Amino acid sequence: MKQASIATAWLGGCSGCHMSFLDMDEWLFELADVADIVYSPIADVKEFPSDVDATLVEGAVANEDNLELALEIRAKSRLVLSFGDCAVSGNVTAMRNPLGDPQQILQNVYVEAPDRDGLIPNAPGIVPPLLPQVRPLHKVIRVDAFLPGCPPPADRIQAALEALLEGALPPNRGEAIRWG
Amino acid sequence: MRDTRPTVNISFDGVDYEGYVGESVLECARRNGVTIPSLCFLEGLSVWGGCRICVVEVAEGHRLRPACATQVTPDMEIKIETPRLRAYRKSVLELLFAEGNHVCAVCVSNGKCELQDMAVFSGMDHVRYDYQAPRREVDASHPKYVFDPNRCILCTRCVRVCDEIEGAHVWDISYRGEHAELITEMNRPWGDSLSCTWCGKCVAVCPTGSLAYEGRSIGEMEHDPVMIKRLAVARSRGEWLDPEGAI
Amino acid sequence: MAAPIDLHEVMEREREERFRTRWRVKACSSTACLSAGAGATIKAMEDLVERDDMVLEVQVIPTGCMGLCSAGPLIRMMRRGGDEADYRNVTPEAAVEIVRSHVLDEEPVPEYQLDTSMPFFTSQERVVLANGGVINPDRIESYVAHGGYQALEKALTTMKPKAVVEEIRKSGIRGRGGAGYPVASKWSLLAAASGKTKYVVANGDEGDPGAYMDRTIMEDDPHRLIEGIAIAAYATGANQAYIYVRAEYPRAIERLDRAIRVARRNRLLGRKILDTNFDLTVEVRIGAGAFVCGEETALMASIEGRRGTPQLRPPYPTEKGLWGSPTMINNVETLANIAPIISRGGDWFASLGTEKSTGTKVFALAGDITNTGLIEVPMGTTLREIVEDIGGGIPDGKQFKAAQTGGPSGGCIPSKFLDTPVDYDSLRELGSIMGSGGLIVMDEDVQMPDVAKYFMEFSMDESCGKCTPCRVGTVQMHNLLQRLCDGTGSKQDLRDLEHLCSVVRDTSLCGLGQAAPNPVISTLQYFRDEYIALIDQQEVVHA
Amino acid sequence: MSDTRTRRVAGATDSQQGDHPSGDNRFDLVDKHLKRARYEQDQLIETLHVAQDVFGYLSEDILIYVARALRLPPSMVYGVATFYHLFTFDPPGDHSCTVCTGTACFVKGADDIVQAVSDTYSVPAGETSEDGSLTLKTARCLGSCGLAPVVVFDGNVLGHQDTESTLELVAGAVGGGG
Repeated sequence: MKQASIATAWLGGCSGCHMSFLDMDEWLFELADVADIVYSPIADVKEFPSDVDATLVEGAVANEDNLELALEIRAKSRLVLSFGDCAVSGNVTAMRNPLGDPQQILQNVYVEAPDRDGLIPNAPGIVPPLLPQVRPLHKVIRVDAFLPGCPPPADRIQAALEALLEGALPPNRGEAIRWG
Repeated sequence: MRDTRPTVNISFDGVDYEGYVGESVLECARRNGVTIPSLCFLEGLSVWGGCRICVVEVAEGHRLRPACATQVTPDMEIKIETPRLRAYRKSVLELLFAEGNHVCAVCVSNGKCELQDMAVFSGMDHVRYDYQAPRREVDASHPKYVFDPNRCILCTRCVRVCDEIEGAHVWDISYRGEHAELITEMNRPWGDSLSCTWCGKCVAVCPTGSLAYEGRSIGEMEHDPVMIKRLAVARSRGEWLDPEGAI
Repeated sequence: MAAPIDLHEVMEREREERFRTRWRVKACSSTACLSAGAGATIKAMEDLVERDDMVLEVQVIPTGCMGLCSAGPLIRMMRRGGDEADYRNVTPEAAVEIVRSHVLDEEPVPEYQLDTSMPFFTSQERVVLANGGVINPDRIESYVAHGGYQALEKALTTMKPKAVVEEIRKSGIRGRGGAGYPVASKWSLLAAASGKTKYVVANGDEGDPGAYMDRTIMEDDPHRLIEGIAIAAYATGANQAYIYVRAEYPRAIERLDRAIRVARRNRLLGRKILDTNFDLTVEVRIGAGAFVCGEETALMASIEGRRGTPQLRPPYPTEKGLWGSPTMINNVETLANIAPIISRGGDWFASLGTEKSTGTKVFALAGDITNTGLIEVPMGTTLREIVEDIGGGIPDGKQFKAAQTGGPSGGCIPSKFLDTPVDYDSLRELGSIMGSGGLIVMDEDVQMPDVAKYFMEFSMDESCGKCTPCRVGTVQMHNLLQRLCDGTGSKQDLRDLEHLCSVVRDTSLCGLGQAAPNPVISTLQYFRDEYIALIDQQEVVHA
Repeated sequence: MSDTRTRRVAGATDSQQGDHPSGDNRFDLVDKHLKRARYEQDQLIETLHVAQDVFGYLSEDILIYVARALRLPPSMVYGVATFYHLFTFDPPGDHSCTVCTGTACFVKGADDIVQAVSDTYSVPAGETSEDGSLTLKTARCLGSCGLAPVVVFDGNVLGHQDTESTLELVAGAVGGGG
């Protein structure tokens, strides 16, 4: 039987959700027995592969790279999960939204703040431009299931993956969807 | 204390219960251990009826009514857990989350928040609507308390408790519709308020992290809304040390 | 205490005055005609009469609305005991020419003459607006001369309060302001309510954009409203009344204030009205720009000087209203119908209109239609008669697309329902409402999603913010409509919009929120293809 | 609207200084109303109307004055004043242009008029231009639907307006714009 293929991706977030993913500890070995992690920030894969069964996406869509990767993930994954509060709601990443124009924010942070060198980082092709507003993943691509939490605790991630491996959607009732 | 009020027969989701004449559907449900979720309602304060979380279906005509403001009547058939009501409750909650800037992860009330609990109860795993991301300034001018309007859901518990129980009327709502916002006095910093008595009742009753003690960090704020009920029982029945009867 | 007015003597005197001159010129001085320059026109005629020494020949009488606002300024030349000729677009120069021609040469001036045999005039049935173009709103005598205050006299001197309510019940009249609740039921509730203090409130917070019948009544026939209030108060045992008027209507406020003073002086208000034991005080209260104050409980909050947020019902105002006392709120147009019902009988009124919607209804015709203005027709008149006959059809050879009734709480009715009789129940079946009577006609160029967005913006701006679904739901629905209208909306947006329509309709606290989705629901029902055509065919919007 | 303006201007010139304890005799007119209203708390909205007629807008000082006179909590007065759209908290411009955006006017293109004036004089609807020369407002139906679209300029109601005629009107009083 073909192994299930699972990917995890990291957009605009702190990587805390991936830390929590690693907190699944020895269960990760069990996971490796039944599924291949075909793409992940913790695996050194450059290209997002085709025909992924399920992708867990951490982080909000904050810049052009995030957007591009989100679209690619959607095109190449059977199921997409918003993994953690940033993907689900924008969360901390989206706290810049009330402040408006990102250029103005960069100006305030890099130029006007006294302890900076007065330069906005600018490296075309390396530092991706910010989007006008940070958006939750489901406002950019279709999302099949949501796993809130900041981060979602390891046992909830495990429960979600177990469900996915059995061909079901993760539980979305009760404490399984507690935010924060 | 035995209740001698006349009773009526009612049902919640098909199960029969006894209600008292003059009692609201919400009170009756609580007394009988039936859960009707609610947010703006708080025992001991006047009924506001604005959050619309507690709407229930009353058999005749399937009109929705706020449980907090509807009195039980004989043979009333009340539905709480219908697919329609579940969907509506979730939508109303999503609207509240979309309206403010609710970031549980960095909130003083994380893990101890009525709004967050309501999301869990209602099965709200994401918000369909656009986040409005309003720009609202935190008021940290008070020496003892902090007001963060980003987390305010306009339940007006603070307005009511300050006016009705403390008698200071420091708080009110300004503007209207999407621009409605809590204010203290002439929309000046709370710390400048001459009428605030520092009694902390507004902080005690806040269902979210909007009103909190100064200096609390993430997840450290615990509110005490039941204080108002205790106070009401103490004042009306002279029972100061009977938390069991009060709660 | 001065003696009360002798209605019959005043009538006599007025009749003599009417026959004093050979010619009378009635000049519409309603707000619409004034905006079109009626002030200068009237001044020119008065100057002419003065200058050419025609004082014994001609009197110029400013009157209330004559109806055809789009053709203002309007005047009517009336010859003693006979002919009348109506004129439209009367500039000051034209007025001079018309008056001279009639008085000196006994010749009309065909160039400006208005064809009063057109359906706009012949198909109307004027009850509420009967005095429009007839009386001088500033003179109580003028109102009395046309039968004014006789219904009050009849009620106070020959009828028990119960009999008055009974007459209203017989008339079958339903509230003209919104949902069409039977008026007599409200009256009975207040009459039955116990309490020393009871209030009657006239709701003149006409907020539906596109409706201005209440303003016209208040400005052009203030005594008719006062008479209606007095009869209502007598029938229900109230001794204090308020007229709540939008601050946007300064002229109505001024006229009502003056009319109340004059009525009091003539013992038609105040203590021992017309020497009976009935006392009534009437006060004007002014709004300050809040559509939601048309809602009964919000209106009461506003009269009490508070934020105009609706309160939970029950208790209903007739149990616990202003300052906790029983209160009844009737719309201005409703109250303007009361005097004729008492004078001519409930049966007469019930013979007008349809079985379940009796009497007449005033509509403000506006939009893409030839004749715009105020019209009054029997309930049950078809939309087609209103639009094509009375309204004169759509200008510029364009096609009728929809009629919007009920303002932001109503809906859009497409052409296939043009033959629907306009009454409370038929409109409701079509997903619209009668509302206060705004009727906006839209031609083929109007995009219905734009119309829905326009009304949603209105409801969003006017939401009081008390309840979540209205406060936030209207913003979200507006967002979604904005995206759809911009052509960047998705199928999911349309689904979310439809779901929100149900949520906001079913869970909002008051009528404003509950009705806010109506323009969306009705345009989706009849013009869904226009929404579909706007959808970005991708499933999800891209940033 | 026009008499409101004249009254305000007249009041402002001849009674700026005087015997009123506040040093501004315009408060006398507010006091007169308050007395007539017997300081009843339900007269709050009427009192705010009078104060706005007299002063042209409601400053914080005026709101505090009214709150004291009617013995009402300041937050309540502020809450009521901000609830109603007709109350304004900034001094109005020298000229005012109100475009009716009621349904009939909307159907006849009132939005374009608002946009044009707003663009030409860089003043968002509901605000006053930076030089204080023009206040641009929108109104929810002035009840002159037969004349749609309707514009009220400095108190004069003008029917059947379009973008061009309105801009001309404003330019005549305020100047070229831009």
